[in-house]
Amino acid sequence: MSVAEHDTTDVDAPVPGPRERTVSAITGEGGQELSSRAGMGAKELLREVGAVLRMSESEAAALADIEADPDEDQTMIINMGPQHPSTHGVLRLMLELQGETVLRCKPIIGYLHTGMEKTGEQLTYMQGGTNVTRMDYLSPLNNELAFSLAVEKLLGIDGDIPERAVWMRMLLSELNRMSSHLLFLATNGMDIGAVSMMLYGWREREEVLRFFQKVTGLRMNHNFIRPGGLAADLPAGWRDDVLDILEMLPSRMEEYEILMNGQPIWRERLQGVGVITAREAMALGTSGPILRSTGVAWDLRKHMPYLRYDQVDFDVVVGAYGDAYDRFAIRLNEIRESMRIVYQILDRMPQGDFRVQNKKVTPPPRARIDESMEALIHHFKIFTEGFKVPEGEVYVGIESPRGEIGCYIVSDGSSNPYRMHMRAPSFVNIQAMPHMMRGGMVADAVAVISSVDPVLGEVDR
Amino acid sequence: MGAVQQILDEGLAGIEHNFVTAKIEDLIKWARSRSSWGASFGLACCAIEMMGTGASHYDLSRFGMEVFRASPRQADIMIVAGRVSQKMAPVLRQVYDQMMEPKWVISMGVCASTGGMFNNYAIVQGVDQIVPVDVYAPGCPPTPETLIHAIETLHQLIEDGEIMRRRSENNGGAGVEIFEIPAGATTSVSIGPK
Amino acid sequence: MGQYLPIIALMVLAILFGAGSFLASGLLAPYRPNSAKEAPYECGIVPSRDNPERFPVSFYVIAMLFIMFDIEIIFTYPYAVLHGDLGVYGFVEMVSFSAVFFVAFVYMVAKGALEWGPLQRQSTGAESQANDELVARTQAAGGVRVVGLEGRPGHGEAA
Amino acid sequence: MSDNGPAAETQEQLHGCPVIESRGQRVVLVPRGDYVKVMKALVADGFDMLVDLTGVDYLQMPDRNVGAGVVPERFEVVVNLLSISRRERLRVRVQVPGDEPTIATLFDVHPGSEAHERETFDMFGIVFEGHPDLTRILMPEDWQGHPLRKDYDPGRIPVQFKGANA
Repeated sequence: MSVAEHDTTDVDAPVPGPRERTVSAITGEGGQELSSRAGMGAKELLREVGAVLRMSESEAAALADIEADPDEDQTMIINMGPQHPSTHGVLRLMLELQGETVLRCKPIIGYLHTGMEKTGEQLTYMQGGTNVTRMDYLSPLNNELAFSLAVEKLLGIDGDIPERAVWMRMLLSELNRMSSHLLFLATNGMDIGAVSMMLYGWREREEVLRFFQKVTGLRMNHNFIRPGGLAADLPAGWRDDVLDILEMLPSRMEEYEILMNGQPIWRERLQGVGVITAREAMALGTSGPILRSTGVAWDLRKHMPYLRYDQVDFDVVVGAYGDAYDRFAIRLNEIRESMRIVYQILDRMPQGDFRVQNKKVTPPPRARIDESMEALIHHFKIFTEGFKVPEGEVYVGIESPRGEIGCYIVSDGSSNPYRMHMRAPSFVNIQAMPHMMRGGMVADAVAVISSVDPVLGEVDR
Repeated sequence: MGAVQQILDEGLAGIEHNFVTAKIEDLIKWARSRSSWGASFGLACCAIEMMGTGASHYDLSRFGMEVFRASPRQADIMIVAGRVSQKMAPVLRQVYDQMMEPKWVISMGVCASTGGMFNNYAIVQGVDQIVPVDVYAPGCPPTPETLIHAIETLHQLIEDGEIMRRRSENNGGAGVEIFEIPAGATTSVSIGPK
Repeated sequence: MGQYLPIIALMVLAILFGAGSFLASGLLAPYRPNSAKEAPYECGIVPSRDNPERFPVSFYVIAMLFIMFDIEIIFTYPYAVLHGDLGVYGFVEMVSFSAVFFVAFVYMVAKGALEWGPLQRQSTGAESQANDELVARTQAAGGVRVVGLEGRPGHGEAA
Repeated sequence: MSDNGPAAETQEQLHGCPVIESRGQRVVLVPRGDYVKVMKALVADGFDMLVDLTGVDYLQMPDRNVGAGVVPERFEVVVNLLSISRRERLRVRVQVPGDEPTIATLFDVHPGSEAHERETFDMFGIVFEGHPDLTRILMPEDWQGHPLRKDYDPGRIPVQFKGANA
C-alpha cells in the first residue's frame, strides 16, 4: 500500500489543472478568529470581554475589571473547536485563558452552514417544510409550525384552519418540546459529568420519538405540519399512546430530581455559573429559557398567544438568579408544564378534518382523483408547480424550546418564496456566551455551553 | 527474511497466510472488527440519531462500539454524521489524517454521502471527495437500525479481509488525492470505479 | 543474598516485559507518519500559533505542595517499620516532623495558593435595582412559577 | 408590497416615518439617513428588544410598490423589534441603494445586533459603518461573493438523471 506523503506546504496559487493539494492546510479563519489584544479596537475588546450594556469604557472597565487582566504573554489562546465532545455540534469557541480562568471568548460559527435560505428560495411553498425542518433538528415540528403559520398568514387563510388541525399542531409542538428538553437533560447531565443521565434521558426520548414515528412516519424531520394543516390524521389509538407517555414520565422525573438537583455536587457545579442579568439578556436579544432564567417572565405562548394557547392554562416557568442551575430547573419544569398542556389538549381535541378545505391549497384526497377531472388538475397543479401566494411580507414568531423561532417570508406572487429568513433563537443565545463565560473556569465554560443548549443546525442555517 | 520485511512494511496485515499464522491473522481481523471505537464526528441531524443509536435503547455497545472517543487518536471508525459544509471540509480532513491506521469511514446519511437535498454552494456534495469512505448508510436521518446495519456491514468487511483487498487494489485508504473543482466549472458527474 | 532473589526476579521480569513490548510494537506496528498526525490535536484546526511557554505560577505552587507531602510520606515508611522499637520517643519525633509540614501548608492556604476560583463580578447597586424593576414588571401579570431555588442562600432544602 | 389596507389620506406617522399595514402587522419605512435616530426613539417608546435583523435583495423586483410613496432600492434591511411591556411587534424596513450598500450600525443601540449585522454583511455585502468587528460569520474567510444575493449562482452540481431541473 503506497502512502502519498502529505505536504502541508502553503496552498499555492489555484493552478487550473487538478494538482495534488492537501485540504488540511487551510482551517484558519483569519479575521473571524480571536486576535491578540493589541490589534483590537476598544469596542471589540469590550464585546469579547462580555461587557454588554451600553457603558463607557471606564464603567465597563470597573465592572469587567479589565485592568486586572494580565498582559499578552501570560495568557494562552486555545481552540474549543468544531470537533469537540461538549460543544453540541460544530460550534468553535476560541478562549483566552489565564491558567484555568476564561478571560475572553469568541464563538466562531458557520461550520454547518447549509445555505438553507438560498435553497428555500428555490423550493415551492409545498416543499419549504422539508427544508425548514432540518434547521433545529431537536424540535423539527416547531420549525415547520413557524413556516406554516407564516405561509398561511401570507395566503390569508390563517383564520379558517380547521379546529382539529390547530389542536393537533399544539399537541405535536408540546410533545416536541418535551422530547427536546429530555435531550437537554441528557446532554446537560453528561456534560457536567453525570454520564448515566445520558441513558435515562434517551430512554424517555425514545418513547416520544416512537409516538412521532407512529403519527408522522418518521422519528425526525417529519414535514408533517404543512401550510394549510397537517399531512395526515392521527392514527387510531393515539390517545392511549399519549397517555402512556404522560403516565410514565412523572416517576422518571422524580428519578432525575434525585439524581441531579438532589445532589450538592450538581448544585455546586451549576449555581453561580454563567450568570446573566435581566437587562443584559434583553440587550442581547436572547429569548427562551435564558431570558426566563433572569426572572423576566416572557413566553410567547402566554404573552403573545398563537394557535389556541390562550384557551389552555399553564404557568410560565421563571428562574431567579440567571445562572446555569436556573436554566436547568426551568427546562426540567417546562416538561411538567407541557405535560399539563397535553392533558388539557387530550380532553379538548375536536373532531373534523385535519386540513383546510380550500381547493387552491389542499390537494384533493386520493380517491377523488379517479372520479373527477377537476380534482386531477388541482392535484397535478399543486404538486408540480405549487400553489401561488399573493405578494406581501410577513413575520411570525413562535416559542420553541430554545426561544423565539421567527419566520420572515417575502413573496412575489409566484409559487416560490422570494426571500425566506428564519430567526434562530440559538444564533442569538450563542452571542450571549462570551458574557456568561467571562471570569469562569474552563469547566464552567462547558456548563455554560450546555445550559445555552445551542443547536448548530439553526445557528448556521 | 522476506517475512520480517513484509511486516515492517505492512504491519500486522502483512503476515503471510500459512497454517501457523492463519489463526493470528483471523484473530487480528476479529479483534479489529469486534472492538472498533467510533470517533464522534456528529455534525447535524444524523448526529442525534447516532447518539440515539449509542444510547440505552439501541445500544451500540452490543457491537463493540462501547464509547465514542472524542479524540481521533483513540478512534477506529469515523462516522461522518451530517452534512459537511465547505468550511468544515478541511477540519474533517485534518481529523481524518490524525486518526491512527487502520481506520475506516462510514458516511452516515444522504447529506454526507451525496450532498442529499442540499445541492448548493455551501455543502460538499459527498464526503468521499474529502476522505475515502468504506460504507455508506442511506436515510435522512438513517434510523438507528440502518446505522447498526451499516456498522455490521463494515464489521463483516473487516472480518473477511475484503476491505484490505479493495484498498490494496484501488490504492484507496489514507492515500486518496483531492483536486479542486473551480467554481462554476460544469464537470461531468461519472458514477463508476474511480 | 537469598532473601533478595524474588525482588531481583520481579525487577528483571518487569524490565523484560517493558522492553519486550516496546520492541514488539516498534517492530510490528505500521509506522506511517505524516505531518497532520504529528501536529497536536486542536479539535480539527491546524495549529497556527505556538502557545507561550510561560504558565501561571499557581500550577507551580500546586506541584511544589504535592512534592512536599510526597516526601513527607516517604519518611514515614521507615518509621512505620520500626515504630515498635522506637516507642514514644519515635512517635513524638514523627508528630513534630509532620507538624512542621502542616504549618507550611496552613500558611500556603492562608496566602490563597489554592484560590483559583472564578473572578467574581460585582454588579453595581443601580444595575441590580434596574434589573429587579424589569423583572417585577414582567412578572406582575401572574401565571408565573419561580423554580431553581433549591439550595440557594435563604431557601432551605426544597422538597 | 401592495399593502392590502386602503392608503389612508393622513398616513399614520411614527417619528416622522410612514407606517404601513402588512398582513395585519405594523411596518415602519425609515429613510437610511435617520435610521439610528428613529431606533433610539423607538427604544424610548418601549420597543427595547431587537429580535431580528436581516437583509433582502430586490434585484428581480425593481419596480415593486413599497407603499407610502417610498422609492424602492435594491437592498432592504429589515429589523424586527419587540416590546415586552406593550406585547407588540414592529418591523422597520430601510431601503439601501444597490450601488452603495452601506448603513449605520445598531451596535450602540442594541448590542445584540452585532451578530445579525455580521451575517447580513456576509450574505449580502451590506457594510455596517461603525460595526466593531465586521467580518464574515458563516462563510469561510477566503470566500468570494455574497451568497444570498439574487445574482449569486446557487452552485448546483448537475444531477445525473436527465431533465431534472427542480
